[in-house]
Amino acid sequence: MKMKKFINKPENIVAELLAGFALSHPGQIRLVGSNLVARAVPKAKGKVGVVTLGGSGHEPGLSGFVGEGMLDISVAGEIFAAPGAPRCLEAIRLANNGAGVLFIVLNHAGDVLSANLTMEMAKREGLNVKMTLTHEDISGGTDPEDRRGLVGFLPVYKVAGAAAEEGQPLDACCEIAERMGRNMRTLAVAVATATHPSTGQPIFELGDDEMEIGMGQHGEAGTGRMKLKTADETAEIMLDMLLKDLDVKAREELLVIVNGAGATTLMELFILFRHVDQVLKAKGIKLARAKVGEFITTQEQAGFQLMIARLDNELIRLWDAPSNAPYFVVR
Amino acid sequence: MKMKKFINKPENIVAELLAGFALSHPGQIRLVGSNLVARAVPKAKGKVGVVTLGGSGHEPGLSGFVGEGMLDISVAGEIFAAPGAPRCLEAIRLANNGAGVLFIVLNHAGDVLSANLTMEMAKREGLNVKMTLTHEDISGGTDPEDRRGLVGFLPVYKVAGAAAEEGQPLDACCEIAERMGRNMRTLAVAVATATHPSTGQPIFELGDDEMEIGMGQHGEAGTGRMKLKTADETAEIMLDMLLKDLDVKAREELLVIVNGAGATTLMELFILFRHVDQVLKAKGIKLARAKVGEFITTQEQAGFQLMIARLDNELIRLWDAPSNAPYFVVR
Amino acid sequence: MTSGISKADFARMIAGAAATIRSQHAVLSELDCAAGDGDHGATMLRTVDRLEKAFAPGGPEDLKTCLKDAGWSVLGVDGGASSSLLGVFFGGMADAAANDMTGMFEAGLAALRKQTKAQPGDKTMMDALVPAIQALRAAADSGKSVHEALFDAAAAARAGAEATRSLTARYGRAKFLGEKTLGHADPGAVSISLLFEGFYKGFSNLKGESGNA
Amino acid sequence: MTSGISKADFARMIAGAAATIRSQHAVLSELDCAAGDGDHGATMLRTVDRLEKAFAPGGPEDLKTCLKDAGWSVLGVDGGASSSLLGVFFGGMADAAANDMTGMFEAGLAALRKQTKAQPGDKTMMDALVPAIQALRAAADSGKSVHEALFDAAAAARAGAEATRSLTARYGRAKFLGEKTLGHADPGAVSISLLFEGFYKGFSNLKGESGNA
Ligand SMILES: Nc1ncnc2c1ncn2[C@@H]1O[C@H](COP(=O)(O)OP(=O)(O)O)[C@@H](O)[C@H]1O
Ligand SMILES: Nc1ncnc2c1ncn2[C@@H]1O[C@H](COP(=O)(O)OP(=O)(O)O)[C@@H](O)[C@H]1O
Ligand SMILES: [Mg+2]
Ligand SMILES: [Mg+2]
Ligand SMILES: [Mg+2]
Ligand SMILES: [Mg+2]
Repeated sequence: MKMKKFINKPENIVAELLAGFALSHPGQIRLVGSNLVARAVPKAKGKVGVVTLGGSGHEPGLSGFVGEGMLDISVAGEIFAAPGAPRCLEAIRLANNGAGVLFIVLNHAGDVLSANLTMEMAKREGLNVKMTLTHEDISGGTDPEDRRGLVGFLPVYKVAGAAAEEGQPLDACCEIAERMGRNMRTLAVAVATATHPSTGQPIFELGDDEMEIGMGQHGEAGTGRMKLKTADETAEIMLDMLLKDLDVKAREELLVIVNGAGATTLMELFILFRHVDQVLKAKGIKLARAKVGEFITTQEQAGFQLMIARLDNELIRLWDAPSNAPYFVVR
Repeated sequence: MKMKKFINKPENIVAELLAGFALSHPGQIRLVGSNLVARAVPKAKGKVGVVTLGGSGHEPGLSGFVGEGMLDISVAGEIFAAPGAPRCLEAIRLANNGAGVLFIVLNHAGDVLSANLTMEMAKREGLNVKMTLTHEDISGGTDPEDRRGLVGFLPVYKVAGAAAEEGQPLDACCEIAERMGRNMRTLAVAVATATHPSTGQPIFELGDDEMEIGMGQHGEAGTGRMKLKTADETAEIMLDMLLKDLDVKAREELLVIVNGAGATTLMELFILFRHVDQVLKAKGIKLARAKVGEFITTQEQAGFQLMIARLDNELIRLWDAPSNAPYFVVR
Repeated sequence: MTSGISKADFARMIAGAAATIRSQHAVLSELDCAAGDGDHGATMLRTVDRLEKAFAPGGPEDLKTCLKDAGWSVLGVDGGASSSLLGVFFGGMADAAANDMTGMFEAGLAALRKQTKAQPGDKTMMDALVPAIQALRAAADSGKSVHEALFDAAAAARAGAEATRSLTARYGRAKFLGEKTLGHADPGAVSISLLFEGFYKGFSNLKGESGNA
Repeated sequence: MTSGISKADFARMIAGAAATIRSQHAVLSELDCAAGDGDHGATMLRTVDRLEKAFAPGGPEDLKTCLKDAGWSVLGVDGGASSSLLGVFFGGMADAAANDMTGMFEAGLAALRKQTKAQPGDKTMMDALVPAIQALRAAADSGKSVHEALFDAAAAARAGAEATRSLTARYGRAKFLGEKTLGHADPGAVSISLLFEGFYKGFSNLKGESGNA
């Protein structure tokens, strides 16, 4: 299939998309320094700054979640590629309001390399920064190092961002982010590939009647290639794996996120969510909160990510706190 | 290409998606009567009710915009098919809080037939209902009857819904909806077809290097089939047609909406918006407000709708008013 | 002779119509793929289900009441243009005297015309429906039996539907496809011809069994 | 003899490396499609652009300063894993004495090792880089000229990159493709072999011109 995307020169994609994003949300975000996505109105002095980094091509992730109540600055790299340490360091300097900075990193090889370098440089400058890694993709195996960071970044941004907004100190914000991270699990499934917007090439191959459970954010292979299943069968297979891995007990309270990969419709996500809810009810597990939509995409890939997270009262309060991020407004 | 969608029995798609939608937004919406999407907390007595109807398969349109500040009830039909008059009448009865009901109808053959029948029945019952038709798709020609209702429903829901929330009477709400409607224009472009979720068939055919300007919400043909163009070229062609049709003068204030059809990425929509902004600046036209995202989709169709609307101060105030609809939260 | 029919007669006609639609629904969807959104077959299946229910034993004895209910029930199919139009049509049939089948069909058409400006030639269900009902009137005026009248109507409907191949759509969703609709029959018109074919077969089969035409 | 090199020498090596990368970037992207996300060629193009800029005339005279700047600039390529790693590598070269080329490359490798646990055999750029630098050390110890040393290094790097075909990835994005990476050379390792081929060509060409090896 020939790629059909509305772009101009491939090498300008990221600069142009960031410009358009900023122009379409003047009240909420703006570009500062070296194309860093920052809040239109910087956070009050004395509050912890929250910074993240990640490749582009996953819109609205990650920069769509910069805003009051969530991130202070997002450092966007090239398509599917982590930004380098220099711009991350610049972001951390800018986000520091005197209370230190929480640096939230999704576990992907390139991002972690940049983040580690950034941390070394920041420490050398005497900046007060703490880094927290999200790795909740259970398809990677049991070693946390092998678990990628998928849509779980969203609750981590949300609760850590809300804690920072409340004025909680860096240690507390970091503890909250890590607690959220420890208590969440994600599994992705793909049924159709995306094309890489710069190269025009499909990023993976799948048979006409196949789906793959465990597919990563950039088409990195998963473990479970199988025949296409119905919505209910798919939801059930994935939910069971997630509940088992997180060891969820009856009466515990869960946040559930169903994240569309790009071409999979909200119609399908609702149908899937409906069955997730049925299965949880059957097991006596409480659905405390839910979110269904596109939070991190992989171009026009078809598939979705299912995330579950165990919530305690503080995490629920922080999840419910107001937010003014362009793609995550909470009143 | 074989259809790959996460569904169960095709005949259950609509019931299941509505169930999932309601379950995932318990605080905001609920299903009442014959699967009508209504607010979780009904509007206060004495305020005008706002109701709409439309086929399913376009999520989050139309039911995603039920909520405080926007719609009271949305009547969802089968996939791409208008709901019949009986459920529309039921919705109008339920939405009537003693101040009458504004019935917002998108100009599509099936929807208008149902709406006209509904109005006759409502009148016979002595219900106080006013119907307003949105038809802003300039590809249909100059006769308003031939202009379909595309994403322009969004500002109409928003300003009429806000007026109703303010407690403005039915006549005023209707006048505001019609003023918004008169001052907006939309043009759609498609580059790749969607498959019909019930039949699994592609809804139209397009060459590998073709795009079609004027494509309707369900693949109804447009007028301008041409070779695929860059983002900037496409935005410029469409914007020029829209500005001409609405006869926009320098220094006037516009609302611009870029609506993704399904498979077209937010990345592309931002790139397109960026050039729309550049062209407007060059012409000395003011960008008053903007919205970029997926508000009404056609399954995994690739393409987008570009909408412009002339705003006056009252319309800007109402556009900015708070909303708690699941897919249109405004603080 | 003016031809009155009973609820039982009409129930048989509906059963016949349901049978023809069920045997052809795939064709209807294919036609709607070419000139619409592909759902017409599914919509017609739900439509005939509801028509049958409205005439199922145990329902009201009175034909007019059954037709009113049937019309309302078909409106509730939520299947877009065709189910609204057919709901209006069957519901409208109740506006005429029950002892005059032709009058009832004419009343249905009159009700339909209040909802659409489409005329024969516009490539809609009207291209089959109008000639079918004209055939009923002609048959009645020339004193033909219901059996013969329904035979003529089915033939006229089929001819009308066939003729839509050479037309371009001016109403409904298909309007926007313009020239592209040339060469394909209009799905709604084909549905009407299937309904009338079913009316004829349904009515006559049993009459046949009972020996007299 | 230990072989010192001047900024001018290194600038020629960089120019040579830029030339080989530019002629092969499509291959690099293809390899990255098979075992990653297809962007490695583009990333390497931006990387060599920045390396050349850092050594362009008018810049600092001191080789160490140029290397520090080059490393920082390559980190800023924002091209994912490889640009971070190569930025660390070139920046790290500045940690050794400028009059010892081998020592400088060893210092770059040492800096790189602080950022990745990958060893030869893990199917990464290390499979080309480690043998290349071992070859430099061996050449230096056996008193070979810079020209000869770079020739040996380029040969060792190519052999190391070639050998990655039969390995399965254990680091980076490709890790998740596991067995699927068998049969394809690792894009990063191939980049390293292209860089060293370019270092050799760039250094030697001019030496050649100036007549002595
Ligand atoms: N305005 C109209 N007048 C008469 N018939 C119409 C009109 N609009 C549509 N139709 C009929 O409806 C048919 C399409 O029905 P269907 O596909 O079920 O509804 P939809 O077009 O809403 O999907 C057309 O083939 C045509 O015969
Ligand atoms: N942890 C690592 N250690 C050493 N080399 C690595 C590591 N991760 C990735 N690489 C190298 O980087 C190459 C991929 O580079 P590139 O495609 O530019 O970055 P990305 O994988 O982020 O898209 C791999 O072929 C491999 O040689
Ligand atoms: Mg990359
Ligand atoms: Mg339809
Ligand atoms: Mg149809
Ligand atoms: Mg890569």
